Amino acid sequence: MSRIGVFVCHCGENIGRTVDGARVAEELGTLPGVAHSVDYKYMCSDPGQALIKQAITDKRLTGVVVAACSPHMHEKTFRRAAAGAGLNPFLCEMANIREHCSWIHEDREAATEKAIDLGRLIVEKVKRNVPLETIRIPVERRALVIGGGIAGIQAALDIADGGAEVILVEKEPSIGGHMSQLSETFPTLDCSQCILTPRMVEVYQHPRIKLMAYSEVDSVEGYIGNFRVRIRQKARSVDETKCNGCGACQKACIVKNVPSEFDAGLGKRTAMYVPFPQAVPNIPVIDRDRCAYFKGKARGMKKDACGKCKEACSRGAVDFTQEDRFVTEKVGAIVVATGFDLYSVGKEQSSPGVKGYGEYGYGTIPDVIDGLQFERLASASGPTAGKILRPSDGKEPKRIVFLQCVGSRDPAKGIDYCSKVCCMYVAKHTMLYRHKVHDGEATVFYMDVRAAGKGYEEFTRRAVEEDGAVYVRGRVSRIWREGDVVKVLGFDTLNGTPVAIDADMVVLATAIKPRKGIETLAQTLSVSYDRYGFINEAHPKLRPVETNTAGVFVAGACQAPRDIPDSVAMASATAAKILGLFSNEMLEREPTVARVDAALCAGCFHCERVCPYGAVEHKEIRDRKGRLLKVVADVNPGVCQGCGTCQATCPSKSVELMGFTDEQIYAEVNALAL
Amino acid sequence: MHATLDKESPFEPRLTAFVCNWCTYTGADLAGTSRLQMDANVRIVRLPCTGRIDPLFIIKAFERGADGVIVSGCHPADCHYTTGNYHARRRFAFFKELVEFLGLPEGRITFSWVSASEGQKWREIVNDATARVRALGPFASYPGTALPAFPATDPHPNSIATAKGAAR
Amino acid sequence: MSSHGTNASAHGRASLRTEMKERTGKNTARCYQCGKCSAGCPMAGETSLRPHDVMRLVNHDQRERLLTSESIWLCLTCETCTERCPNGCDPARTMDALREMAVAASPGSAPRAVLAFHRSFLDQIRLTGRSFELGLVAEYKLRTGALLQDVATVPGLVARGKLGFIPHPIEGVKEVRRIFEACEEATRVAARGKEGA
Amino acid sequence: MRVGYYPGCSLHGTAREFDESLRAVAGPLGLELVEVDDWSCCGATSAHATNHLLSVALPARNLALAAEQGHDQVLAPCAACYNRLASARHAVASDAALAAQIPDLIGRPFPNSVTARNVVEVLREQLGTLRKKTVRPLAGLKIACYYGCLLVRPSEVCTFDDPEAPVSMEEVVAATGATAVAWNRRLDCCGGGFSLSRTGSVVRLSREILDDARAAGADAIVVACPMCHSNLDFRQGALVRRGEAELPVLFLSELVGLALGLDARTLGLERHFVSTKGFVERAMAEKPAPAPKQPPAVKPAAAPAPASAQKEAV
Repeated sequence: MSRIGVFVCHCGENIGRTVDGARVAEELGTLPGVAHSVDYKYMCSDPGQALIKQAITDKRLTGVVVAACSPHMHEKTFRRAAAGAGLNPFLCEMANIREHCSWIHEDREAATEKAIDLGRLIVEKVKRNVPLETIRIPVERRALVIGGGIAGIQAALDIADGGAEVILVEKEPSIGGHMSQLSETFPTLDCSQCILTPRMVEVYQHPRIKLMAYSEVDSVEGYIGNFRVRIRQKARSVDETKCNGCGACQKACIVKNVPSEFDAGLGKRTAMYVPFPQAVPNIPVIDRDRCAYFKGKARGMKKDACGKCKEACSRGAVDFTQEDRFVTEKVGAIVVATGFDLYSVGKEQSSPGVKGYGEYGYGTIPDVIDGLQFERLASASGPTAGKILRPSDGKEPKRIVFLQCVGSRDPAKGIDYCSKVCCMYVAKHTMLYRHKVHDGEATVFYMDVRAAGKGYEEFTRRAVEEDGAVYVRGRVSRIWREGDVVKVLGFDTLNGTPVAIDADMVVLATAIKPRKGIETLAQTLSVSYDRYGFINEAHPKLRPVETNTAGVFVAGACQAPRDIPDSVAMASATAAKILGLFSNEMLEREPTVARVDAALCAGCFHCERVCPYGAVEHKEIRDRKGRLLKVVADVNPGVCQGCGTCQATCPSKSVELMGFTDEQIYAEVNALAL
Repeated sequence: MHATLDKESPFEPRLTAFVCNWCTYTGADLAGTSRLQMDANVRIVRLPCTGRIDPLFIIKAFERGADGVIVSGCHPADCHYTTGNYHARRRFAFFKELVEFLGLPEGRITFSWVSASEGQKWREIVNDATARVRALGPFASYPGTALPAFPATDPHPNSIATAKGAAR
Repeated sequence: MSSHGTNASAHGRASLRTEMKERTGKNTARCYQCGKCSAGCPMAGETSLRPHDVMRLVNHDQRERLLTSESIWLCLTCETCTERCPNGCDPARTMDALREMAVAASPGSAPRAVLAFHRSFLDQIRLTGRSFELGLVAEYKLRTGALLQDVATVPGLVARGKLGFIPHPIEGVKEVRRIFEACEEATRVAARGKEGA
Repeated sequence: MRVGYYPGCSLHGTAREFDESLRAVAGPLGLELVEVDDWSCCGATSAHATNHLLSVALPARNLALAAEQGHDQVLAPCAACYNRLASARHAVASDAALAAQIPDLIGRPFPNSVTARNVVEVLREQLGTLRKKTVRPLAGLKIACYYGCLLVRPSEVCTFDDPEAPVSMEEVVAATGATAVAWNRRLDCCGGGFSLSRTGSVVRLSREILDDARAAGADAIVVACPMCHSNLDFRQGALVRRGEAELPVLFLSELVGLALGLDARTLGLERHFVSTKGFVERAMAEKPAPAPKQPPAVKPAAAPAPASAQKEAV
């Protein structure tokens, strides 16, 4: 016979105002199997918890029901209290009579009735609870960081400096990400490469960081503390162990007209290339889609179309026969830091539901460029060596119009959100422009200036007050080309006049989007993402760098538009989380996992098909002579996350979710009737 | 606004809600935290995921005196367990046919998706479902009822209701 | 339960924003005053209220100012504003509705020339089922008194066979008249319903 | 192909040549135009500007007639009529209450089964035939394709082409052998319905359009809307500055007719206010019919295109 203790909390006035706690305790006390039932002003207080512990000992309770707030609030508190008195913590449960009752009803009678019902449901459930043991799993103290931009670099360095090993996977030939493309950074105007390059080198030289550039995550199995990650190392066509980065192959390459990704299409590179001089690792790669040798082979040519790079290499590092390789690594935690792509105003879009700007000529006017292209023009390492020259004719533009919120905050184009960094970098662009072209006019079309960071507001004001940028509040309706001027038709909403500007160049602050293909990676990692593809954090306020999959963390602009300080802060936060995780030898998990009754299991494996985690394994049942009797399902408790889908699917009812068994739920449903 | 006890109609329906722990339960918590007043007719049964819901739970709830049932979980593609609610959805598609076969009017069962941030939506679902079932009247007196008993699926003959001898 | 708690004007009538939503199905509150509509408006240089001003005044419940404004009558209904609105606010349709409301509230509110044109045009349809350009020009000129405007070109039109002198009423002209009556009546009933609300 | 035909009031009056030329090219292009019997006015801008119900009901009557007469699509050459018919269809399809109201208002059942088509999309569908039947390729002639407002906006109603970067009219022009120039004001409003009531605005807007077409080196503007035509052609005499050449304004069907070898009179080209004579002569002269590949006998008289001719790609 059960001996349940019921503890009804008033939560001061929070519950007490609308629910008659004394009556709830009295009514629940009359239920069969309830040995003790009391009410108290604050159950979660020390005296309240002492009350529970005392009763467990004195009344030899076999279960505890606390009728109070949401279990999401205090279940852990009360389970700890129960454990403190020697009761298995999983024999303690809560009835939610605050969030689900007192706070949402005014009628005292109805609310009290409901509180009694809710308490009764849980009493009936707890009668059928069984003691459970916390699951303990070992931790692999190595981390995988996906993405080698500033967020990934920071996360890798912080984790490695904390003593754990890191594998840093970057899909491009070099780490550095978008930050390496920037000229100067706001709000200090310090040179981006000057502060980034040392960090890149540090990654390369760190004894605990294994850098895998030009690689991609192929598949992920396992669970927190125990992931198995398959990584594809794309064929560089260059043997990394032999190459010393001398650059002779690049000089020899005959294909010289490939638009440079690093220069945002404004410069050219060779087919055998290092993306930029400071690349890490400083090892070239052959772009096989552009390489004359590989194009010749693809066309079926018997003779080698080219081989200049191979001839030029004194160390014999060029290897046309190299193929993609796969390596599998065991890690205990994963950081997703894949960064962003820029929205394109063009007609073709990489994500469904997003449209381009027909009214801006779908981006076909050569002197209409985006913010990243302007960064390359302003960068000393860029295609114009830092001179602001427009793409169409190489002339110095005397009037540049900057447009904020292109794509961003434009639901009609399919992007509702604010891209966060544009207000700041447009202000920076106007300053850089005015510093380089003293007689140049910088006009900015904006809707709001959002400069809510340390020193940010001062920075944007400086663009106006000291560098003479003219800010016009309004969106631009149309852009077109007339002769060699770019016509911009806008409206000044603050003085109520149409504004038509003959510009020499237009810079669009286009929206920040998650990386193309992020959805596939998210699915591989079982993490959720929003309708744009940004990775969802586990809680928008309290768990900002965790995801809904334990052991997978998120940093930087793949979670939402982020600037450099934000990305770095997030990255360090993931490192702190991961180092915290790695400080345990074993991980503890709630035992809400499924268990299979091998005797009942018919081996249909419906459960295996519906399990989102691949937690169902096959187990052979043999007789004493070792003859195979049958193959049944078996749940790996380390992998199971406890959703219970297997149980609802099982035709023979042979799998049960601990803590939510059929017996327990039917008991709750049965308790509905008076 | 929504009187808990409607003076004109003495009938107050009883509704059971099967909700997932991560989205709808938390959304209902949010409704509480936001002090959104709503009808007091719903009793929530917390489950880890809508994927855990066996259609027989719903049948059982009706058998045990519920006049209406709400099933609610995470939005599609937003499931805490990645795909649990997807399986639930497929199961419910089948279940709807069963419901029709049994002669339950569709208005007595509400399927919905409520995220952890949709306290307001939870309030609307509770109030709408309650109003609908209130208009339909008590389930026991519903003429179309053709529910068979499910003794075989009841693992707990010693439930409290039986103990009190109040089983229908 | 009052769904208009915050949307009702001081005088108890539904707010302009709410009424606009009923008439056009669009939520004018989505307007964030970016001015893209006004930037592309071909008439922005000639009107005192530009499309974005109109949207703002709708959201601020400035009924009188809008319905007595000449600006709403200077809309060409070219739909450029609506096409480029980032928020799907539909300024063009909003202005359609405002004109309709202005006529209902006070038929004299429209600029004489514009309303005279619309009236003359619709009278032609009512009369013959189709618009008949010479009759239109004549009636319009009588209404506005601008007798000499364009007169120089009329002989040109006749010479090119572009203006027929004889109106050609269609068979279903009575049907068309019934449509006018039915629509006008339905619009009146709807307007009364709103007044009473 | 059998197509319901809704000429609209203008095509019986100021835009007679649009009607004449369209009927003339229909046959060669394999189109059978069947006029909707007893059609009435669509209400145009005036109904639209003053009474929403009326602006739906008047087009609805015509769509209902077309349905009763066995049509599933109606060609409305006038861009305004097309826009009103398509808008009515869209309004009814997206508003159940309105859909329920319409049969009472028009006194007929309204199945909303008839699609409104404009002349550009219908001609574009016949591109193959047009290329085959072109006996007088218009090579060397530079055309500014003018869409105006009503063909492409609002885009939820006018779905046949991109609202900001349409190409259909240019495709039809290319099939005639002429060259469509890139220019900037092809989507701007000409002033439309304010022709009588606010002439000053119309003059300003139409002049901007004419200037831009001229700057792009166009020999003629091609339109598909009687209102645009009237503003650009009928008013052009008042718009040209001293010493400025007049720019012929043709309906798209007239240009197609020239390429098909039809004579100017049949196409109504003599009804224009801006003389089309020079343009027609060049169209006739330049292309000896059987050898379209031969270089033009006469060099185009137009000045070399200024830099602005290479504007945004279309």
